[in-house]
Amino acid sequence: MAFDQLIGAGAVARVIAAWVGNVAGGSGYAFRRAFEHGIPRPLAMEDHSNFSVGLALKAAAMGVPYLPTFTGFGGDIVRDHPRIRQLADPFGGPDVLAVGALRPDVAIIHVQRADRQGNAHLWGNLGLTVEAAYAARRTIVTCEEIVPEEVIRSDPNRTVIPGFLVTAVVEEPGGALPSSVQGYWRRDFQPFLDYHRTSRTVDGLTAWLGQWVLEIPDRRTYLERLGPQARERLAVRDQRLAAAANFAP
Amino acid sequence: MAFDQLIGAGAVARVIAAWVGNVAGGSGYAFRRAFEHGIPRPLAMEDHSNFSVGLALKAAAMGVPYLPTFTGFGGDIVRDHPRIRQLADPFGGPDVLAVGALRPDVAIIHVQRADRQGNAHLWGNLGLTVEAAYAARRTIVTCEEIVPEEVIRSDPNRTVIPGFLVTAVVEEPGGALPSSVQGYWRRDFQPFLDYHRTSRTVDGLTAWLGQWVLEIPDRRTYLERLGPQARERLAVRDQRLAAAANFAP
Amino acid sequence: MSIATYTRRELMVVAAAREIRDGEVVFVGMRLPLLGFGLAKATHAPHAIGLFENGVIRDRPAEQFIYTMGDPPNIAGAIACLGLIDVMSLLQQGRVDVGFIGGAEIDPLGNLNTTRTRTRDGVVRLPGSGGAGDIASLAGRTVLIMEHEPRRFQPKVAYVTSPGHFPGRRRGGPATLITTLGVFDLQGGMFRVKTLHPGVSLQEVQAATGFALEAATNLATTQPPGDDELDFIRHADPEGFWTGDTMRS
Amino acid sequence: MSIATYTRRELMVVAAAREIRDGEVVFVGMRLPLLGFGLAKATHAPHAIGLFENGVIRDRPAEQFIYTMGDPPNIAGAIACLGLIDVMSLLQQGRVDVGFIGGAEIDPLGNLNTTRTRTRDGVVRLPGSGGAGDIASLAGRTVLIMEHEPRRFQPKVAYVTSPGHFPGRRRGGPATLITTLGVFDLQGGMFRVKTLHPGVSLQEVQAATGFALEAATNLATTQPPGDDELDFIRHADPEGFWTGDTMRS
Repeated sequence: MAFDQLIGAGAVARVIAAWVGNVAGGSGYAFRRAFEHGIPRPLAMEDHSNFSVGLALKAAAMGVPYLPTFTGFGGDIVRDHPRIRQLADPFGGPDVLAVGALRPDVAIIHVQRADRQGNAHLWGNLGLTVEAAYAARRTIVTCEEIVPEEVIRSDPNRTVIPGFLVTAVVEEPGGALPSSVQGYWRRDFQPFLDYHRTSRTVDGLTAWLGQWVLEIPDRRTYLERLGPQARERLAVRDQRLAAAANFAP
Repeated sequence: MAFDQLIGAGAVARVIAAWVGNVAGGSGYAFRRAFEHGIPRPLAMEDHSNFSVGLALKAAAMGVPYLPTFTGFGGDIVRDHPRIRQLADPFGGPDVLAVGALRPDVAIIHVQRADRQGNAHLWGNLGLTVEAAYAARRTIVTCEEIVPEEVIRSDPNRTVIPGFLVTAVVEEPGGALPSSVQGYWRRDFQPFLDYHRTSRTVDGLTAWLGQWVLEIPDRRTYLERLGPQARERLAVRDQRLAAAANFAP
Repeated sequence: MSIATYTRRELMVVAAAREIRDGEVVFVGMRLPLLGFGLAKATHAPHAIGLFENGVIRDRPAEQFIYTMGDPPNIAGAIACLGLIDVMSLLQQGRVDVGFIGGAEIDPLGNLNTTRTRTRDGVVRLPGSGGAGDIASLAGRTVLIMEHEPRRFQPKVAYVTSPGHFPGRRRGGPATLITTLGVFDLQGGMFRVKTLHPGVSLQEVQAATGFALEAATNLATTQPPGDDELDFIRHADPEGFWTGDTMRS
Repeated sequence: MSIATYTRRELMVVAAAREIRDGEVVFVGMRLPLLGFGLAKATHAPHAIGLFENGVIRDRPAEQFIYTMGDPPNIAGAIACLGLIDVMSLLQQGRVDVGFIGGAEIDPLGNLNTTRTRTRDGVVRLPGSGGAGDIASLAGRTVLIMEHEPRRFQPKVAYVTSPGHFPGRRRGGPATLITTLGVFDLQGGMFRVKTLHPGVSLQEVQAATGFALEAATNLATTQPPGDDELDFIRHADPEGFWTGDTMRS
């Protein structure tokens, strides 16, 4: 949905992605308008599968020009793809596809907690978060809580990115809403449905961007606008704590 | 040290490794005798750096014939190496080295806890443990504790290998001794020094293998032979618990 | 039991569940396959393991309804929560027996299009591959799920997002297609009606298919859901979000 | 302060510490570089970050003495505990400023051998690269640490385990060599005496070096350890395990 909103706002010239849509319903209408009709501006598209875009980020994270894979043979994604080449296997096996490195200018990742140096603990859904954080030229960590450094150091296996790779740390509770954050926030599904319905037309999208982006000076206002009971409805109150892990030496 | 002991026992025909020695002192004497003089049997050696052997395992874990790297250029390890080839970068950058996949027949990994299905939690030192577990045809998990499945499921990000990749699970507390296990056992350094001294000669090694391997029917006997205070001296009693992580949905 | 007592999508869930054998490793999608996986686990395949492309591995369905595979209830209680590259690597290694994918268009070779197509009004952009192209490329076999409409069944799809059968395929390929009208056998490049859903005629299916169909002379009827199966589905999707009679996408 | 008040290895630790600039990312080895890293952190480089090839990232020294980088005290209180591939990937990305490596033999180009050599008695097998070859290949610059003995300083090493300067090198290479006799500048392929340890003459160094040395006319003396520096070292290595006068390997 975030892709679609940025596209609809005219902020995007080129998309490199495996999927652009809305988890509520499939189609991203702003994406379609841009791709099909150049509204509000023409859009260049580099299509991927989840694995190939993941490997492109992973290649950058590993510091190599490409990673080999078997995904994509027989399909149109890899045909004439600017970032994918068919290569012979130097060990005599079948050909592989080389997916070229993708180095984002900026990655923004939201985590549960980080210290002031940017050492960040993340748990729950990972997807390609870690690869993106390592691949990017600059990585910005937003977090539910800035915690004392001893909290991070109590569980170094939970650290997904060391602070020396992090450009900035932002404490922004609820910063991933309406998406979920394990142990902190439930997904707020209604905004996904609302956006999907509203963004069907340019006028609807413009109104939506006004109401939910341009008129929102900060996250607190966003939470207020979600409704008086938003925090109560969405904040996780239960506790299901990870089993103890002892790091004593 | 384990490499050296297996070699000294005549159990090894070929070593694929980046380093064979003893953390106490450097040289592995049995390794030297086998390599230099074919005692007790000739030894084929495939030399690696830590990264290249790691990439070989990672390639197998990822299901690809090789992974590209820049490590090794200008050195002798990669010269005429059976598993490493120099390749052109299909995207026009400098050449890379392709490290071919290495698929162990068996990997044995020791973890803190696993459930009966082999879903395993590991924390502390990782090294190449996870890559080996994914790369191998068969993976055996030994653990300090078999725990109820709810313990593993309380922290799915701590699971380093899912049980469906695991051939067998063995509950064997202290199974990594004399090496350490975070939160459970300290390193017992004396056996490393003793082995290093004793293994200097074939006779010394033979005596050592008798005393510490052939006459040891089980782990309990091993712990007893370490000395009456071994458990007290080596078992971790302190608690430095990982900060709480809430997985409540 | 009459056809009025269950929806076509409920029947499709049941048909999907039947494609999973006990003990199999299943690449699960959202929507109908997710329900099918849960149903299979609850009935004939209690030992099946489910992988999600975001990195989640589960051996039991989520305790609450989920909109996306990253939603907190899909992580809580999982066996493992790894990254996208990790589970895609397992897929690429050949560790996944069966994967489910959907499409907007299909052709006789089982090629699926979810990227872009062309109508009288011009180009229509669809969301893209997501993980579908990877599952189609790398799973041991795939089960396809489609709305059965004439415009979706094309002699040749406009874009091959998820490759079907093609010369030189190394592994897998479409095994079964489940539609709103019937179940089809796609093994080895065939496209043959296997069963028709209750109340559906072969003529009706042929009319909804943009290419000639093969069919056995004595066509069986798709076995309708039993009461236990319906109970399970309605418990898992209490509001009919995915299985109601109105399609959401 | 007279030379009798500190050991040569203590002096080498101090020289190693001085090679670390504040804020740098350092690939730390065991033994003397580990102590040097701790000393640098405690004095002029409080913001240095230390990476260990097993995956550990620390911004402060371990609280207890460690024999190996995987020992529990090196994990407790770490910023992050990742895998070997993760930290090697950071190294390959170019995120590491300086790395420390040792060797059994060195030549004028800074090539190090820790794999195998030849004496009058035949082949001598050494432990191998470990991570040294990777650090030599990929770090922004390397600092080498050696015993200064004639048999170790060869016109050409028998085997290049850790590549020094060579035509076509893309990054890094040996910057400084610290020996038991002095400090040497190896930048850009030179091999020039920089400072002599107190009480050591140029003649003595040349006699211990199997090839011709370059030296400035007015050679400075290596700055001896200060009291604070010695205090730090003796606190970190109380039994002189690494810094005592008897070499352990």
